[in-house]
Amino acid sequence: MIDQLKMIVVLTLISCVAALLIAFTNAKTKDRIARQRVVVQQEALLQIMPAGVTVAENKAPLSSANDTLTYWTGVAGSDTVYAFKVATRGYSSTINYMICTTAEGVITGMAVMEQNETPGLGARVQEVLSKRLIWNGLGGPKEKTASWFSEQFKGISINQPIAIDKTAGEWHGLDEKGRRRLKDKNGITAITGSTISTRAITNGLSTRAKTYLKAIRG
Amino acid sequence: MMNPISLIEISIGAIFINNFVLSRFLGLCPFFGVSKKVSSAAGMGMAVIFVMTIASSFSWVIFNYILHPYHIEYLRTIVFILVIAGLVQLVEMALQKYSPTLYESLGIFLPLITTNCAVLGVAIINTDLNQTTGSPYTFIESLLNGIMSGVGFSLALLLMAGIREKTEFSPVPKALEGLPIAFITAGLMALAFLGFSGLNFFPAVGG
Amino acid sequence: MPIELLYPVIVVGSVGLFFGVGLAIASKKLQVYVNPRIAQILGLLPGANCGACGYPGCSGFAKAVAEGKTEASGSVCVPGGSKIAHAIADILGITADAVEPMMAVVHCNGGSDKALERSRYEGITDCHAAILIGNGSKICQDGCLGLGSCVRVCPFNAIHVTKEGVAVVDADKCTGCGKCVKVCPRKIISLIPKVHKIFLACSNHDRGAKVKKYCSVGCTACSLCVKATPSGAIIMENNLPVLDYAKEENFIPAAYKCPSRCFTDLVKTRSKANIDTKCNGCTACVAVCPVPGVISGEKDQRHVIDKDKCIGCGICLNACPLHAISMWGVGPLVKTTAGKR
Amino acid sequence: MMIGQEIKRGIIDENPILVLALGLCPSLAVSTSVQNGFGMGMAATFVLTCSNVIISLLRKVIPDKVRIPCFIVIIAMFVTIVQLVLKAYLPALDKQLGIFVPLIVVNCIILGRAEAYASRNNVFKSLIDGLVMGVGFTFALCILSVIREILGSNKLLGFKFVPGFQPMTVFILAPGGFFTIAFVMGVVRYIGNRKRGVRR
Repeated sequence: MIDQLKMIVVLTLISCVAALLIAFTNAKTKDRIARQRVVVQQEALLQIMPAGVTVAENKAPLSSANDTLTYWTGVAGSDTVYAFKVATRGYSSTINYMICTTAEGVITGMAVMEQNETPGLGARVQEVLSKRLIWNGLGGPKEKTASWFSEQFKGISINQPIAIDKTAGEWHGLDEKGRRRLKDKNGITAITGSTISTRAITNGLSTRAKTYLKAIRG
Repeated sequence: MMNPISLIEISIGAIFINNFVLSRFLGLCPFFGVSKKVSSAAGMGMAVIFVMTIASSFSWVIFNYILHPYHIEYLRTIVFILVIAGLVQLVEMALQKYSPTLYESLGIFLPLITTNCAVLGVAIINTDLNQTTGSPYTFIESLLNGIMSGVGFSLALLLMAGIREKTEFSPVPKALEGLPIAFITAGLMALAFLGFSGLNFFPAVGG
Repeated sequence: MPIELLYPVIVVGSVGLFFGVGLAIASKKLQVYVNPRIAQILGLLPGANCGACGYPGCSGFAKAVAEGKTEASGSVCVPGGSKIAHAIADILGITADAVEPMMAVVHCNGGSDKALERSRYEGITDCHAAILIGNGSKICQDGCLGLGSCVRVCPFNAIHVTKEGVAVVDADKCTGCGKCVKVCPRKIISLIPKVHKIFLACSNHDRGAKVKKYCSVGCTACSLCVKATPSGAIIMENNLPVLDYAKEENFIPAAYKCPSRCFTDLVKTRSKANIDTKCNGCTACVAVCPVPGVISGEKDQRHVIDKDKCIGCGICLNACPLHAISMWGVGPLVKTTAGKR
Repeated sequence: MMIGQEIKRGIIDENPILVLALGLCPSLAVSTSVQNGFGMGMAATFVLTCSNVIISLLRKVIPDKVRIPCFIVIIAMFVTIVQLVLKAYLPALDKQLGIFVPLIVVNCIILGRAEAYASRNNVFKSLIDGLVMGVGFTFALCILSVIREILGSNKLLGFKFVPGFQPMTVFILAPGGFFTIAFVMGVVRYIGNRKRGVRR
């Protein structure tokens, strides 16, 4: 009987001590983790909002899905911009991205937050082109350029249909004239080999983003 | 409220699209160990399905009724693995006592499963957000996911065992005999399963 | 703050308690007789349950070893390695590698280019059928007919018939199962330990010049090989040398001395002997070396071995009083008792 | 020196991934980039060493029947601590490693070494063994990640590697992992065979 008891006592004791230690570490790191999440949020907002805006967070009721949409307003002088999250189903995963548009629905900034599409294909929605090679890259300061795929959304309006141009090659390869012709068509370039992901994002814009914007502006 | 679309999507997904072994890399250690003979592979497959089912149901209940309300989700790793280890050991003892024949074919795999990444993997995945519908898994969905992941695991295991029995006698270069050739076979199978990755039934589900 | 810590402790503690009690009751009520040796063996195994042995986890492997279904060698239980092999062997009272790996060899080398045919056989390509019609088409009554009965029966396709019509065994693939030994109508295939790489490739029972007339590589029973192996590992029986593989002998000198090249040596490049600086020129090695002209040098001067001529038999190693000779280069270990002082 | 010999044992003779074939799940999934591989290797080494030490300390106390649950609780405790620390201080790495941080618990190496070694040897030996196995694991993981990162995404440590070389993304995906580890294991075995061949 003794060793049965010993078994129970030892297992329970070890579990309790382990739980205590974990809880202790959790208490220590809890606020940092929360802060991390906020930092990531702020960083994204900074990236997509035009410079020099005061950011305020508020909620708007969503009639269709009877839940509320949290969005951020950026006020600079007279015009205000609205930023919110959009989720859409890509090739093999859900792509979460944030966009910031003016009242009329013209996008001022876009950033893909989270996705795990096929690496090398769909995942290139987040690709940041670093031109430098490894030997001169190690020393240099951290290159801070945004991903070319999100850059091309600037100036696109979500109220008109968005054209996807597969023939013109990728946006980072185009010259000034090519990019202006695309803007007039309210079009963007697709990532070679992953049109499903590209179309998923544009669908998200023209369907969900539009309803969100309408809900925000009441 | 039962959303049949997502049920089908989950089951097909678990077996083909993100098969536990071939695309998620979970449960490889026993996968390569046991797949030398088809008989032991079948036994292992059954045991994995059985354990994954009870593991995913238990873990869902514990997560949603104990961990979630008290906001101690970070404990899920330790609680799940404790539950799985305890359950498996209990089941093994019970099987050994009450049905030696079943134990003969199935039970000896059970201690092997406690260190199986797939079982804890399915328990943890069930507590994350559901890929297709974006909302947390309901009990039925997580149970189904457990069963189907087990089926996916066993499917890959049986395929592997069949092939490996053939490669025993094929002229394999000396350095590649044994495990390396098994890995290459698994690589080829993973390549084939890659074909399923784009498969989804109702693209509008997310949209 | 303490409430924060209390919840987890209560939750995990209670789960631990629940399973502690469960296991305690289970170990009491669900007691099952287990062969104690299995538990003993299990104690020795690494317990990683990695399944590399092909058995489902260590308990599966321990059960198989206890029931003698498998040997506990280092190659089977990879993480355990040879350390556990001997420990388990002591428990079971068997020597860890009692069974020495065997390999089949064909005792004939007389292909169409070496052995003369007395008729052209155009029947069913099967040795048994050819035997029925006048005991085969070769003049030699004991040679290999090369029609592949053994090839068809071998489960590991380790045996093939060459262009010249002689069956040859692939040492790597042969597991020594003995199927070909049973099926060969002429009974000229036998099992030898895999470690030994030399065997007699002839089964002809005739004597002298008669054999030379119909087979250029036939054994003429001249028994030079018997003289070349002083340890008596080769004895003549019915005009054929019989090699005793149990003795510690590598048969390299015999293979070298045989005039009609009847011995086949599976090792392509043998390691060669080499005399180092300790040699004081006592010429003990020159006396025992079976190949004339390999070791050269003046008296009381350091001798040198001609690497091309040396056949790597290792006799000089034993003969050298100063142990100044060692084997160099690729090739399996050569064991021999010959030349011991 | 004993330590040097131990480290050689850990990296070459008994390398957990390449020779003992333990801990395959994380090594294949995470070795898509060197940072991930190294991060996972360090995390696993930390957990392996600490759990080896604690388990060898408690080995006399824990009764045999509840051996596995106790070991697992200790390992899970360390893993959760690593997970929280990673989330707090290295969020990027934690997101990359994703589900594989909690899966260190069932990583076959740790429970394997705990059962095979730590529960039978004294604290100092277990500590050394934990470190050595961890180093071997990280070493093998880095090899795999270097190969896969260069071939798969033409990058090394995140920087572009060879201009103009079109990366084969299959190496980032699942099949690439299997092929790479098969290739590396084949090379290791080949060297082993040749060395054994010559020495014998």
